[in-house]
Amino acid sequence: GNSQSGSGSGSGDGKAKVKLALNWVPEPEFGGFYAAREDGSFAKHNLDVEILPGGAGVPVVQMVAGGQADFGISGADEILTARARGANVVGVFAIYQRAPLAIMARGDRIQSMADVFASGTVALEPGLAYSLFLKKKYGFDKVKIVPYDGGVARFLAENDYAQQCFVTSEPIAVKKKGASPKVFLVADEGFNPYQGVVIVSQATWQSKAELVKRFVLASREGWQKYLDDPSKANGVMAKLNTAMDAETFAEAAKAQKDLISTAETAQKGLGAMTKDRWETIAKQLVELGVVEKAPNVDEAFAVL
Amino acid sequence: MRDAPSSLANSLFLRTARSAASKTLPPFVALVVFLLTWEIGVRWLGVAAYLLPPPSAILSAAKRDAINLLMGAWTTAKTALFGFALSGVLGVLAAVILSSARVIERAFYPYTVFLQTVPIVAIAPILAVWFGPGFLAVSVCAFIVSVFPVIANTVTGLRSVDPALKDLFRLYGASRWASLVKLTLPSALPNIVTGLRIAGGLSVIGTLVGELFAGFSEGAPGLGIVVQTAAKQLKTDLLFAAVFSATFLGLLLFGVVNAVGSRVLGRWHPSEKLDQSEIES
Amino acid sequence: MRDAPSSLANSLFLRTARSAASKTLPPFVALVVFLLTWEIGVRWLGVAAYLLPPPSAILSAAKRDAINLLMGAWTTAKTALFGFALSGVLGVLAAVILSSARVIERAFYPYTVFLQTVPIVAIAPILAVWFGPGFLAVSVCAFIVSVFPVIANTVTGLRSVDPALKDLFRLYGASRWASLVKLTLPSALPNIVTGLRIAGGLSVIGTLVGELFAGFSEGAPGLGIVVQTAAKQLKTDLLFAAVFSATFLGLLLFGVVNAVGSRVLGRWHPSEKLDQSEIES
Amino acid sequence: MSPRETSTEEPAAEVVCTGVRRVFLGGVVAVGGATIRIEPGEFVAFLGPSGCGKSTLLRMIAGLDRPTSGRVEVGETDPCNRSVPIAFVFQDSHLLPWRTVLDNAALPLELLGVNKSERRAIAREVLRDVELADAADRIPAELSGGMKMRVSLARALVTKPRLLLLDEPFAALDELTRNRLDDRLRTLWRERGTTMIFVTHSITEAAYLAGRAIVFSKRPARIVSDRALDLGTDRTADLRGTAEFAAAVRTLQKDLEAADA
Amino acid sequence: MSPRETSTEEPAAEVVCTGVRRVFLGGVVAVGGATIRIEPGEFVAFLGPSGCGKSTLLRMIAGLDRPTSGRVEVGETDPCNRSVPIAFVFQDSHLLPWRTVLDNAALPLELLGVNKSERRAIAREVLRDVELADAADRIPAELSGGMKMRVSLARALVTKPRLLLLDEPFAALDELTRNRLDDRLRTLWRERGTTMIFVTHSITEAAYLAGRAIVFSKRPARIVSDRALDLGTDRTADLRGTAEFAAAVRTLQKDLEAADA
Ligand SMILES: Nc1ncnc2c1ncn2[C@@H]1O[C@H](COP(=O)(O)OP(=O)(O)OP(=O)(O)O)[C@@H](O)[C@H]1O
Ligand SMILES: Nc1ncnc2c1ncn2[C@@H]1O[C@H](COP(=O)(O)OP(=O)(O)OP(=O)(O)O)[C@@H](O)[C@H]1O
Ligand SMILES: [Mg+2]
Ligand SMILES: [Mg+2]
Repeated sequence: GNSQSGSGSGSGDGKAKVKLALNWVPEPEFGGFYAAREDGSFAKHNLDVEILPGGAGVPVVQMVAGGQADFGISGADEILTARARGANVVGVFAIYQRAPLAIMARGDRIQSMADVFASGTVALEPGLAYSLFLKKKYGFDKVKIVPYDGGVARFLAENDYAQQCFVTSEPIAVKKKGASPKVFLVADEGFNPYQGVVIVSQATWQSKAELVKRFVLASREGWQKYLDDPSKANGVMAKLNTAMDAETFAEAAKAQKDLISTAETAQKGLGAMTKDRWETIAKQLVELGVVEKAPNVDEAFAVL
Repeated sequence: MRDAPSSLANSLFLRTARSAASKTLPPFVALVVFLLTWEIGVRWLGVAAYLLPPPSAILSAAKRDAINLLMGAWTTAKTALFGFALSGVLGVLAAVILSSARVIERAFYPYTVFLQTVPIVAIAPILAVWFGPGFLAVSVCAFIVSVFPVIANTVTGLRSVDPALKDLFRLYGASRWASLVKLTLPSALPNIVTGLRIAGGLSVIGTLVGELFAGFSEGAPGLGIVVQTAAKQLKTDLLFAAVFSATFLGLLLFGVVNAVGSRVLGRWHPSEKLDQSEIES
Repeated sequence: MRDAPSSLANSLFLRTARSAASKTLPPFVALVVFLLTWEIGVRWLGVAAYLLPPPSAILSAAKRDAINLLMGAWTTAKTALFGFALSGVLGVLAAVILSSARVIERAFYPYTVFLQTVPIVAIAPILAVWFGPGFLAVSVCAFIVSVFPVIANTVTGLRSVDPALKDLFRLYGASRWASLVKLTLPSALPNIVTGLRIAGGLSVIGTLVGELFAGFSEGAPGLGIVVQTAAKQLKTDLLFAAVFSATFLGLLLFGVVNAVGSRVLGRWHPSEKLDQSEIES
Repeated sequence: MSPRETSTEEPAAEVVCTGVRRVFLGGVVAVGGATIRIEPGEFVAFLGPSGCGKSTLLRMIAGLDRPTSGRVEVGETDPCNRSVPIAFVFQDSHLLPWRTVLDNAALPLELLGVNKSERRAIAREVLRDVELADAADRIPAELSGGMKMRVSLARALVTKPRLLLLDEPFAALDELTRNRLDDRLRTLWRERGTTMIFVTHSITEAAYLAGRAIVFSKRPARIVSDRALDLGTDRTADLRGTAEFAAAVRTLQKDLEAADA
Repeated sequence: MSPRETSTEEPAAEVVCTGVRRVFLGGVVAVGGATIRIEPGEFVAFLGPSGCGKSTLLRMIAGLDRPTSGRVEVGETDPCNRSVPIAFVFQDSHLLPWRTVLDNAALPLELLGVNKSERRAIAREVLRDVELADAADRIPAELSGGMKMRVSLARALVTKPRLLLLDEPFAALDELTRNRLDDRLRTLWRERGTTMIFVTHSITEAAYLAGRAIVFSKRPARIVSDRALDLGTDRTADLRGTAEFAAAVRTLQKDLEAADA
């Protein structure tokens, strides 16, 4: 029984009630969806979207594949991995054209990503594809690798300490404490999976393509609005996420703008994806040993 | 002469007040001393506030974010309480079944350890898919984290029944049910209470962790989410305010278990007996 | 006639064998039945392998990654064992101090709940900075997670001492130390053993969690890192293989506590008494 | 003694021990082959040195322990089946510490399913008989040693068993109370005709109460003597002054001295 | 009885109770104003109905409980200070369940810091005196009721206290063993001159052992009679047959009947 979440079922006023599962709490990285909800884009497309924010560990892919949510947010690498394991989800809209994944470090010594792995301690979440990529590229033999603990306290407390980050999040937090981190995007190193990808289950995609299409259109409008003026959606999200202040919201929204809106999206619209990029990722995942053989990327994403 | 009753009432009042004071004063004094030491220690040693903020900073963060903390605490409390109740009921039940025959105990008791060692990350997807994300799934996390101490303590209690009393019940042909209700469970009560004392704290931490893995909430994010977001934003003061809110929930459960425990155990069990000195004075 | 001694030896051997079988057979049979049910159930209900893989898949993942699992288990075992030992020693010590005076108990016992409700994420940075990441910091996590049950159970045990025996020791002018060593601690042993039984599993999960916050992920990563990696890469079969390795560690500790417990409690405590039927046969 | 009023009188039970031996783990032989036949309605006293095995034998008769070899039958069935109702006053009082005296005494009735008010009324009456009416609402921890034993006695008397086993029930009582309870017990036996086995260390008590006295040897318990005590059915305080009584006491004394040797 | 050999003999203690009352929570008056003076080296028997407050009084004399009003002094100090060594045979045996009989008996010596081999040797000897030499290695759960009480007695006898309190120590023993232990106790008292207070329900035992008998009334305990028993210092089994003994027993009997009324 996988579709009991009422995907697309009509609500009182004829709108389809759907659930969008986030993989983190309300932050600018989801700003477009809140904008779509607040400014009526979802309503315009006859959607009644319930946004479900979650903790860092929520199993979004499994929930979408299992039908507990109609839409979810994930990354291209995770989507391909999930498909390789039999969790058939499809990416339909990519917020980040360039991955906001980065390494931040402190100290004069460090001028490049290579310097990060020359000595000291680096905090990386175990199992992440990009950490495998960095390992392959730079080798981890000169540094101590510790698990990313979800915070930034140690970054400030310890010298010669680098850690993974989202360019829109941790660097801003430590800057507020007076530190000046050096931030290196993983995308610049050659690993650049789409991030903030809206996913649906294969079943939903096949049976309710129309609904999915409406969702994508609404999201695109919402994101455009958010890029134009994030303040209103930020205000809404700030109420839901009290750990972050208004200033941080604004800075984060600014910091991510270039990663979302690129020359390509100017052409094809926000959220666009290309088969080339997906194939590159698939190849890289095989090289990194995350998956045994490259999944068929044609089924993994859909351009609307 | 006419003052006698009122002076009696007075002394009774004084006594009650003194007894209440003797119960609430020590933890209060301890708390104050502890917080002062912390405040001074942190300032003196120059511990960075983003590692360990002084209590004053935590307090002002708590004031600043009072509403969110309260709402978060409410979300977490509901969930933890339900998980705790599940642990209490199912834990005692499981222990009773385990103790019903040596073979069953031998066969299954060891595997209950699994409940204690399984990381939530491993089962969160199953829970989220089976129970739907949110309240129920998180409660089940709290249950899984907190049930083993109830089982282990109840099993010890059920096993420790005075063999002579067992003989007595056997002699009078008591049914299994009667023996359980009238002998074994009452004998095991002190142990069950201890199990619940432990389960109280564990159900709170189980909820905090569960919220990160199986909790979705639009309205009021639980304390677990507050802790995680505060860590990410380096709001260590808020983080500790949330941690202490969680501890406060744990303390509430602890207090409730203690109160119910000493009511039920009453005067008969030595673990609840007052000191000689307290009787005398 | 000449056969008598050998037949005696034989029957003794049979007896020992039968008793050993009666101890190991039930859990073994339970395990086999459980795994079979799981395997069949998962296939029948069509549960997705990325949610809950069948035991056969877990087994083959375990074989595939045997070396990683073994090394991870070794890292985790060392750390958990040290944390467990800390819990055992410091927990009993804390309980003894708490029970030494009613005022101390009232003042501090409630706050030990903090140890149980504090999320590792809150204190991991402090631990990592103070102790340096790795063995010691993770052990301290395991300790923090597992110490409260030891304290709570020991306190119950220390409180439950037969008042008549306390009188006896008072009468003969026993020192506090002598009363503690010769009366209170032995009386509390069944409770302490139960506390350690719970602490065993908790120290394992505490290590798994601690490794994610204050451990190393290269070199010989512990099972916590393996679990996290597997979860991130949706290698659910490997994830469960690691979880079961952790459970196995928990079971080992549980078994050791049980064995030591029944040795120490020996024949005197009813919780360790054999069934009538077992004596007879 | 005013025990529970039931409509149908159950007949007293017969007790047959055949070559009963009990060897404890570690090789302690507590009972070394006892063969006894106790007719329905007999009142038998067991006498013997401390630690000789009397309690162990009683436990086997009650079906709380099994002989290592030999057989015990009560009312022609294995006592472990609990098909014959038995009451037992243990050597120690064994009360439920969390229950009041009243509810401790009422326990056997509760286990038989008698409703609360009825069982309490009966228990209250029996407590009056053992002179504990004013302690009904206390808990065991607030009782003296002798009071606890009397609660335990009351508990055994609330039901109408077919066999009543008493293991030194009056050892902790003063002589006057003890004599009164002796008389009550004797009256009860005459009214009900229950089979009774009574362990005591008091030779005079044994002679006063029982119709038959069995003296056991030092461990392992073997029967040294088994005598009928023909002192009549009506026994009153005066009996203690008679020559027959003194003679009976003297004989038992001799037997005990033989047992102790 | 061969208790611990010490070089310096400690003098026996005097016991003075002045208007001692003990009211338990809930208003139960257990002891209702007792004034007693016991000289050093006296052997006093306490008699009284079950539940009258004897054990409570003994506990106060041992310093294990405090009078609600009035004062208790042992050797001119408050017994709660433990400045005067006292030994106590409780009404129940109260053994440490995890220790062997030998180590239970040796406990008081252990608490005094006597080394292992010495204290075990002494305990073994005392166990022989209470006829338990062969049970030295068992644990309490494997003993009969009477055996447990004898272990408890042995435990009280391993030290040389200045005051020895015995709360019905022989109630669970057969008459022969009881008589033998009576004699031993009497011998011990004569050798050591320890002050002894002995609670018993057996009037003959009280008369046989004690130099003075105090009879208490029903609860709350009040002194009904306080008599010296002038039956000589050398008391042997023959004494039991004499007319003086019978007279003493009869007097005490009367006192008890008065107490019970
Ligand atoms: N569980 C046991 N294990 C080993 N030996 C035991 C056990 N129970 C009793 N015994 C031994 O069996 C013997 C008989 O014990 P029992 O209690 O029947 O004696 P008793 O005649 O009732 O003595 P008393 O008059 O002192 O109550 C004793 O020597 C005792 O030590
Ligand atoms: N903790 C207590 N709380 C309330 N009442 C108590 C408590 N302990 C004893 N009593 C009461 O005090 C009275 C005297 O008890 P005590 O044990 O001193 O009697 P005793 O003379 O030793 O009787 P016995 O001969 O039966 O041993 C009894 O009525 C008893 O119920
Ligand atoms: Mg006996
Ligand atoms: Mg008494």
